[in-house]
Amino acid sequence: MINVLVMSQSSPFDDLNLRDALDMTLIFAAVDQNISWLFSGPAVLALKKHQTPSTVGIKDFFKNIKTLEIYDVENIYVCEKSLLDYGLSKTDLLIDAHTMTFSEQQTLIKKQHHVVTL
Amino acid sequence: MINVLVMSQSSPFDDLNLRDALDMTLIFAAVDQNISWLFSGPAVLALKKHQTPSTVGIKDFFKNIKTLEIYDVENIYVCEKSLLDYGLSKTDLLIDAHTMTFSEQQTLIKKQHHVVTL
Amino acid sequence: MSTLHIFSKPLNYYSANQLENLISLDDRVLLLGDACFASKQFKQFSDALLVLEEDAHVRAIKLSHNETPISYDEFVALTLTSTQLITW
Amino acid sequence: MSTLHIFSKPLNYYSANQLENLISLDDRVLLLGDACFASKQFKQFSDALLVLEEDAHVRAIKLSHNETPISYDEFVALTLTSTQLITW
Amino acid sequence: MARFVLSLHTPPSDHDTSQRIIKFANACLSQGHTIDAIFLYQQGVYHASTHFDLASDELQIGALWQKLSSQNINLMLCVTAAEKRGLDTSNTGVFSVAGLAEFAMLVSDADKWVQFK
Amino acid sequence: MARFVLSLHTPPSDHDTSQRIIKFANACLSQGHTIDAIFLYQQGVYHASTHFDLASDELQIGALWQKLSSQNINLMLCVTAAEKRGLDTSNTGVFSVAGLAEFAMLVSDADKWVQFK
Repeated sequence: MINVLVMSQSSPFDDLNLRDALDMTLIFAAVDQNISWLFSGPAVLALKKHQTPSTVGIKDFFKNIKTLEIYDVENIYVCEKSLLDYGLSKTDLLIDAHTMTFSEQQTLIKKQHHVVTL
Repeated sequence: MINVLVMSQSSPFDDLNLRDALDMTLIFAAVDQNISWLFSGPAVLALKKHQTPSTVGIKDFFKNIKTLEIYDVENIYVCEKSLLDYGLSKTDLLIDAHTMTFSEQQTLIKKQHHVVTL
Repeated sequence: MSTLHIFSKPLNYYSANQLENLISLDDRVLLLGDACFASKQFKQFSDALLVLEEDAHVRAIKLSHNETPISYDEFVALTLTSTQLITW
Repeated sequence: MSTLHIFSKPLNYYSANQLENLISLDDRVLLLGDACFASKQFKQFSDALLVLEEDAHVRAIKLSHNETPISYDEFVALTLTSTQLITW
Repeated sequence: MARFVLSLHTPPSDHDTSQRIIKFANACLSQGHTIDAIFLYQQGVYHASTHFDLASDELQIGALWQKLSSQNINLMLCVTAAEKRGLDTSNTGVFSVAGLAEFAMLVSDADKWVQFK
Repeated sequence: MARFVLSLHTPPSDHDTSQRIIKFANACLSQGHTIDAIFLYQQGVYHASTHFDLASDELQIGALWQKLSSQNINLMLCVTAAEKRGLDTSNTGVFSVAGLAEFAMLVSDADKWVQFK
């Protein structure tokens, strides 16, 4: 079992970046690797509650993010500073993600076999 | 005759952005409009002399930038501050471009019918 | 005679552009898409930001008092009452 | 046990990433492509920058004394002697 | 009534920009303005592909372009941008292949050129 | 000797990244390493188009991929990424259509995964 970290830094509707990261996270869980997903910068906005993209015809991928726990993806991390930058608190988030300081993020990176930015 | 401004802010080999801007500039000159091209940020590096992309198989579009004068494109402007940021002086540039302060750039923008960022 | 500056992403996407030096005091700033998340970041350019209402709504964003919601019809009208448009 | 951080554009392209807080002191920084133009901007992350020599050469960039030119063979070797790779 | 030209610079995987240019175009038309062209440029040229395979909960961008084209809007794509990007220019659906010169002339006659990216 | 997986995230109009991944791959091979896959993901899938029309002074990326494939490298593209982006997945040249699971398994067995973007 290897450790793989997906890092997201894009804003939620920047191309399909967040959805590509979601797919990558789910697939590594499916092939039984120890996957983690770290949200930082504007990517933290992808965890914001109550968004309704389907009202403008865009797929509601927030629904899929909510199901991560069902698929045993437990290592979801959010940059503490980025939440602050966008005025979000943990209760504004879709899922129960772990907040991380920068030094915790550095430690997380150092544990990985592979790190992918999407 | 209308005034059209092409604004470039990409680094030289960021996709085909600089080449798209070059094409757009040339075509507005060809249809007899008053075209201007403003380089700022890392785009100023596209005017740096002695680059040789063809040695790695990439088209040498610097050659084409040099021919702008032949096609009567005279309004080539460079952000003074950006040159400074990248340690370039006017003698490092391929062509005889006019440097502009920010307030001159604002004045340039206000004269345009259309402004396009590429 | 005002220029309309249009953004669709948070401010960090535009950091190369030295925007603070290119946006005049009497210009207008319109936020679309993911830029709506980041209205605070754009306040430095204009006291009265314009925000595409539908895009803000989809993102569960409540507008504050100095942010003006704009419909698509108003967006079209805005382009016509601006002397220049710049989509950054 | 050092992470290799790989960049191919000037620093402003990565402004969202809070890089200064994610790059450790003992990490290595490799500049490719248009990042080679901007080595000064990356000095804050590492005293000894690695620069892909061919990409710098194409761009008419002369390396300064604390920038190490790297061949493609050395680039491959670097990925193997780094514990993690991050292409930003 | 004003004359508009719109250009689209983002690929079809940018669903957000795609739905926005369509809505802007419809708002123009409903106010009685003219759209002289919608022009696909840069990565925007991939919108003219005829090979999308999308789930039903995805933005149905092909159907949206179809609907716009039935309102007699000139949907164009830049041929040189397309050829460099591997788009099949012999099969571009509701979009017609055009040169940059044609586009520049339309812009020169238009009141407003709005970029979407 | 090490086992590599490379992924390409930029479109074929990014000539600079394109030539770089090819050179990196060749350097891997010449040192005796194995490349288990080069995987096209995100905008990278457009590299598998068979409709490029390039002038002779442009990067001949198709020929470069062809040459790599003759060295027995597994050139793959992500099918879901491709379908969403309008790539014709029935005609992908030297690239074979694959799922993300296949890729993830290759990564899991590889020593190094290098992203190119």
